[in-house]
Amino acid sequence: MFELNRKTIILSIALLALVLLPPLSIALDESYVISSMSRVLIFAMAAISLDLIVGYGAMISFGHAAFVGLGAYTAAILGFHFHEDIAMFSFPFEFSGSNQLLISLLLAMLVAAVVAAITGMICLRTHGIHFIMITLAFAQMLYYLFISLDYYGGEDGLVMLARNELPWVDLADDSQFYYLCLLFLVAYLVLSLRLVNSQFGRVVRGCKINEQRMQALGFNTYWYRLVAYVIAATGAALAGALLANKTEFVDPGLFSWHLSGELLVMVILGGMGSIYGAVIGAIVYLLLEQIFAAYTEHWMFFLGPVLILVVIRARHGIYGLLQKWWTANV
Amino acid sequence: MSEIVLHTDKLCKSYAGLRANHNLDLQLLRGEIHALIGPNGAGKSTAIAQLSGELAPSSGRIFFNERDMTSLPVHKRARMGIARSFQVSSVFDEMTILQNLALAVQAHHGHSFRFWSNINRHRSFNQQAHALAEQFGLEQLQDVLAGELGHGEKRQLEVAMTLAGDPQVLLLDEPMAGIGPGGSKNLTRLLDGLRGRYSILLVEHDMDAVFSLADRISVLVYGEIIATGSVQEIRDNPAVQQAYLGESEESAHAQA
Amino acid sequence: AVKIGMVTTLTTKAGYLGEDIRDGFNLAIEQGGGKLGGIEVELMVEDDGRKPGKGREIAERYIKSDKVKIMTGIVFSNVAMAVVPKVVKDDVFYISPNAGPSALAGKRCHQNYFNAAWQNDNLHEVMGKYVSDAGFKSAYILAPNYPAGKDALAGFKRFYTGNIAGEVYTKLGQSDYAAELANLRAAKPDAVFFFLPGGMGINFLKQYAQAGLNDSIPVFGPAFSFDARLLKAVGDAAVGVINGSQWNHDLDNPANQTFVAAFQQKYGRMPTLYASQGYDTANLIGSALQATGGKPENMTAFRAALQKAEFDSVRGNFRFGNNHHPVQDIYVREVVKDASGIYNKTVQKVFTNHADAYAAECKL
Amino acid sequence: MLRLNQVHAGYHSSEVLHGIDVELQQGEVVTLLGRNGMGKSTTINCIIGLLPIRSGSIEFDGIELQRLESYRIARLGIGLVPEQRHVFPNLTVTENLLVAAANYANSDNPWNLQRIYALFPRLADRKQHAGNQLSGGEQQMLAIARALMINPRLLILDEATEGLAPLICEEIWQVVHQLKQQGQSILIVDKNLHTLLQIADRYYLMEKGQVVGHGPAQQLATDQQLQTRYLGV
Amino acid sequence: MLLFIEQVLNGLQLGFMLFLLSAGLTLVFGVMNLINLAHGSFYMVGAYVAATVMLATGSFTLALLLALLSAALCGLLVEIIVLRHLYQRDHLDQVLATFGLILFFNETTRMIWGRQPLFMDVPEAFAGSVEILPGVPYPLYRLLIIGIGLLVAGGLYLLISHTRLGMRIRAGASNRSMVAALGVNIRWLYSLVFALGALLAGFAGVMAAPVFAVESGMGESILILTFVVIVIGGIGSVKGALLGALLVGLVDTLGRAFLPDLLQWLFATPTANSIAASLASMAIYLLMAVILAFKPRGLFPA
Ligand SMILES: Nc1ncnc2c1ncn2[C@@H]1O[C@H](COP(=O)(O)OP(=O)(O)OP(=O)(O)O)[C@@H](O)[C@H]1O
Ligand SMILES: Nc1ncnc2c1ncn2[C@@H]1O[C@H](COP(=O)(O)OP(=O)(O)OP(=O)(O)O)[C@@H](O)[C@H]1O
Ligand SMILES: [Mg+2]
Ligand SMILES: [Mg+2]
Repeated sequence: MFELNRKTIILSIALLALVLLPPLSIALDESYVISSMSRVLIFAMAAISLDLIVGYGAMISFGHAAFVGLGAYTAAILGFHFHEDIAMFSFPFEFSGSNQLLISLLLAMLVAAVVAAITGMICLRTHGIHFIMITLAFAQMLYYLFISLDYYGGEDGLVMLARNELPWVDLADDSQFYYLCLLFLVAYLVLSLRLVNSQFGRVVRGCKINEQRMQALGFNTYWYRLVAYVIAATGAALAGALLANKTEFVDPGLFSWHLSGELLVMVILGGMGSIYGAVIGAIVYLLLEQIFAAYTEHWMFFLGPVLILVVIRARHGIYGLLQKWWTANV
Repeated sequence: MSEIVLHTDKLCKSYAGLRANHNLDLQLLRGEIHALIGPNGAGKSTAIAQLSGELAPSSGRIFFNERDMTSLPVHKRARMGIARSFQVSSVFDEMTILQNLALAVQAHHGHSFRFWSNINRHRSFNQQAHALAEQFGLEQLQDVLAGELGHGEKRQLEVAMTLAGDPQVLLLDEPMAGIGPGGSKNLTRLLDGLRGRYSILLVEHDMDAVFSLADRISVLVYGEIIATGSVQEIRDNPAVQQAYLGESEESAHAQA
Repeated sequence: AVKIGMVTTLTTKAGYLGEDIRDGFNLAIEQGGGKLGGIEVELMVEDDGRKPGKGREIAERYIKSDKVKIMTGIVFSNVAMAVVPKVVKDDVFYISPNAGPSALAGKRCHQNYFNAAWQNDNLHEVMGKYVSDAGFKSAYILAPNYPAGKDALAGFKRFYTGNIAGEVYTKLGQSDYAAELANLRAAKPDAVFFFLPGGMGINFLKQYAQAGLNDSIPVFGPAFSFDARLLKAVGDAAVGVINGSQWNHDLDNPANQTFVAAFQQKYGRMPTLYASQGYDTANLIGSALQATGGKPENMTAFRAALQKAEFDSVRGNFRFGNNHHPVQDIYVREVVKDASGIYNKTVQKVFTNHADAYAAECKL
Repeated sequence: MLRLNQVHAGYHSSEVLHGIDVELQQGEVVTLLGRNGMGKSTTINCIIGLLPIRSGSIEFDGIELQRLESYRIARLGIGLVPEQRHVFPNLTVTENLLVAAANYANSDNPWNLQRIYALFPRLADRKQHAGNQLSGGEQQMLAIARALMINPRLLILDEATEGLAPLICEEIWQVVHQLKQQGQSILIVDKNLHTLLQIADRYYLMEKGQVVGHGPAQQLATDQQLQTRYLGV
Repeated sequence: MLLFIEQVLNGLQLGFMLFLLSAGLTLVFGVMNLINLAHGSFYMVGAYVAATVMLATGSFTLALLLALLSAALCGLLVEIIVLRHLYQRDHLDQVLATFGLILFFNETTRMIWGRQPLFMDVPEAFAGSVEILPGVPYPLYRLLIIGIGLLVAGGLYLLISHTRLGMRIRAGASNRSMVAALGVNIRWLYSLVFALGALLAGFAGVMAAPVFAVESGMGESILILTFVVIVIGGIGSVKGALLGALLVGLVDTLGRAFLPDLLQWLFATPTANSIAASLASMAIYLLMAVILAFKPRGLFPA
């Protein structure tokens, strides 16, 4: 019980710090921190969604950014049609976009789910490194597709004229937007924790450890893995749609393997298969990058070795270290 | 006359020129313990893999309760009541024994697309899992990770997991392998207790166990069944002795 | 000191572009003894890694935390598209030392946005004009398959009157051009025009030469693949290529002579056009600072001062059009090689007081 | 030849061996006995250097093993047939045999492919098959053959007859017997108590990571009480 | 028709280039089962060192030698300092560590050589072209690459499949401790093999330097392509890597060469050009997806 307490205390402190961040940074006249932390929170969500399949399902996706991109583009395209008042389609009914956040988010998740279901059906036939590569392949295809989509800006990207709208909330206000992201992150975190500890979660974990045995026990592993894959994709799309609102801009770089790689790095750095780890990984990675970059333009020269050191020293990422620490000191 | 639960019709499997199973006609009766023995590489595991659905036969068909299930996938067969154990322990190393067993129980309780409630607190799964652990004398270890078990303990867990779904047919691939002499005796007793409740196809090289358990024995050599019969018939069959049993144990020791 | 925020690309393969912009800018500051237009300035530089999102992040920090009123530095159009509209909306001046996407020159021009380099199409237009004037009847044109590439070929075609023997869009980041070269050879054009920035251009030119094509079909391109630093990497393969630029180190005006000499002395290398643009941008800002006594907060005055562009541009003739984009002379240069190495020699002035094609769409 | 002195070892945070003393003389066949999970395989892993020991010492011909890497230990002439076989799945049978072949015992009549294939004709049939295409028993034969191919001075067999058909088991026992007669030192763990006690010179009984008894094998063979108490038979 | 033959040839040639790049990766990733994202960095090191030495001395032989040496040395150091600790770990830990290495190497080259690309010329002896088809001169240097690609393929095949060293590498990939327990100094062996892999990458870098731009980060885009090659071909097989490389080379080249013309039958020219270009960019990924959908373990799984 004491262990649990220690953990709870740390988590509460972390949450409190996140809640207090906007007033503090305004007081310290560093208000840009709010906005850049919103980005961190959004990436943390994306990282959690990746951890759901990488850490629990052994589906190492090297194309997860594609779903972030799809979510972001969905929001941006909806906004684009709304502001330019051009119909997206006119059959069976006319629809010319939307700037309602909830609609954007829902549609973003839907789009990602559909794409994930279709590509997933193919990807999940493969395992291990082949899965890594085939997810990469689909993401690259989307990348090149969006690069040549002149109508939506191609490689130049697409500007969102304004953030989406949500009743009672002013998303244009950075603090309010930040709290919205925080809310989403916490909700998503709780949801994910429930998910991995649910019946479904255990099945997915079983598939990771020994798929053959799972089948012999009577599980249709293919479907469970596919559903997990789709769920993860919707999480990424959610993050993507928020990200589009955050930056008010989307570009095909969101689909690139660099971003997929970075998401993976966040998950591994934080500690795979722990959900919290993904959040920690995202925060640490993005902050390290920012901090080093602020001191030297050769920031990669320092960030690289730090990452290496963490891998060698910490077996289960930063969360693993923390866990060791809060169980060791009992 | 007891009915046939599982039978195969001219089942064949070949790997690039190698005939692992050839025209296998195997019948498993309800409630019997049917031992499948034969030299190494005779095709016993191959037969089990085909029955459980992991391997697609090159030709031939498989019937379960008179229903052709040759093309059903593994998980469907498992849910119909065909459970198997693996020759090489194949458990969930990163889960505790209890979780291993609970997962096996879960497999047979409808679908698992339940995303919300905490599985570790699932009473009925845990109870059934615990009962299984007890049955196999693993209750003391139930919170140990399966990966940290000794070899023999893993073998016990392996067999325990097959019982979880209350199957009709057990396909056991060398359950005794790696279990010490004392343990083998226990497991033999345990399997004996299952007689009548399940139909068991037992692949085993431990002849003490086979002879004391089997109702019937089939002998597989080079992919073909050369004899099927009662324990005594098989023991006395010269072809079986020559291909598999060898000289009696006593003479072997004398030679040594 | 007046703070100036520079968001630029220092990492990735294109890192040298940002480096030169920054170095050119710094040179101007240094020449003023830490001052631009007599006003003390503080230049903050950060790397955007060529990522729009990151560029935006940095810009936001400059604005909110450092209270910057003047920003500059962006190399790439896609980063500019993400950053500029937001920045100018927040009442901050953005003066582009490089990227000049068409949207920002036309429909979405803004009173706080100035471009001190060119509109993206300019250097392609000049080649279109030159290639037709020189009497090449058919041209084979290539660019990567992305908006800037399409704009480039559109820009070329806007002024090219001959026949297009082939129009090819290549993969972004492509390294092998054997297939394109074979098709090109088969099409038998009189001239080849290409826009392949960065490493793509190096690969193309090297392979073009290795395929033995540069003896038979002359190559033309915008300055981007022929700056002093790239020429070193391309080597002999570039010799003889005609390319369009608004600046060259041998332009004959005093400001340019000082700049080229000082740059070489300070950094030990030949300046590129990016460096010249960074330098001009700095001096442009200096002129406005001087006019307003170092008060960019005084936006109307500062804007008016910028618009006047009262500084000695290394390009010589320089003024802004209604859309805050340069109206300037554009030249063609030839890559030559002699004892001192490989460099560009100005051949002729093709456009005088050339404005961009989008100015009319701008409501300023 | 081999001496384990107060060896403590374990995995992660748990200690599995609590001070093991085992001795084996040149030319002896010694067996470790005990129920499942008592630490027999763990002891073997310590000897071959796959598991670092926490205290105590292991000597082989006067050389301390505990600080050596496994490959050095193997090169001193210890050949291992590991529990669960561990044949190389991606190598063919022949390659599995050749991959580490050597003659550490400087034998005049070293094991070679020919002799191995004569011993296990089943393997000869499968020469070109990859390790993971073999049946369980075939893999077991391969694991034994592979250990013989390094011509060890001390051969360690951990459950070497697991999964083998009676006929083959018999052959293996004959081989062990032959080896014994040629003066090969052998450390052996097996569940075939009966046969084991006939071949072995001495036994060690293990219980919960400790040695609870040892002596001449013949003695245990007749001591039904001890067998029941520690082995459950 | 002549053009078609020429394009097929171009495709094969690109394939050989890709194979040369993939060769080291086949060894390290396919056979040793180590995911090394920094493989491209050794390629970059090879190219940079070669270009520098060539510029300074003008001798291609010296450039080649020093480049190979430094690539191998880098590989050895990386193995000893970083990767040695990670063989037993999850593949993903290797991904993170080698990602860190990429950052480090890219920035280090930038710090040493500056940001602008370097120049390297085709060595004198291979500068010209030969007419392989009537009216189609073909650069001699590209023929050289084909030749070397074949040599490396052959050598690697022999090494992996027909030497004891090869067996040990493969054995080590599946079960390291068992190989050690049989008396093989697997640690040292792997250091050497890794260095060999790095050397091959460096070799590819040297060969590529006169054809491609030598710039910081040049290894990354290539790296993805080589992974594609190996995965399509089937991991762990030299034959697979070679065929995968040729297939990718052909599909990529033919796609770029003929898609625009084909699509003109269907669409107006500008649309066709644009669609063709995006399809051609995606071609190899489409190829990979299709192959893996039907053969989930690649064409020639080892
Ligand atoms: N994937 C495969 N490819 C080629 N041959 C195979 C493959 N799997 C099994 N075999 C061969 O098929 C034959 C039958 O194998 P199987 O595993 O069924 O034997 P078994 O009777 O279970 O033997 P054991 O008692 O030793 O476990 C063996 O000779 C084996 O080498
Ligand atoms: N990898 C491991 N990690 C953690 N604990 C382990 C590991 N392997 C074995 N153990 C523990 O060490 C104890 C001794 O195991 P060991 O394998 O040495 O037993 P054994 O006597 O060889 O039994 P068996 O007859 O089953 O092979 C077991 O109780 C097991 O729980
Ligand atoms: Mg078997
Ligand atoms: Mg054991």
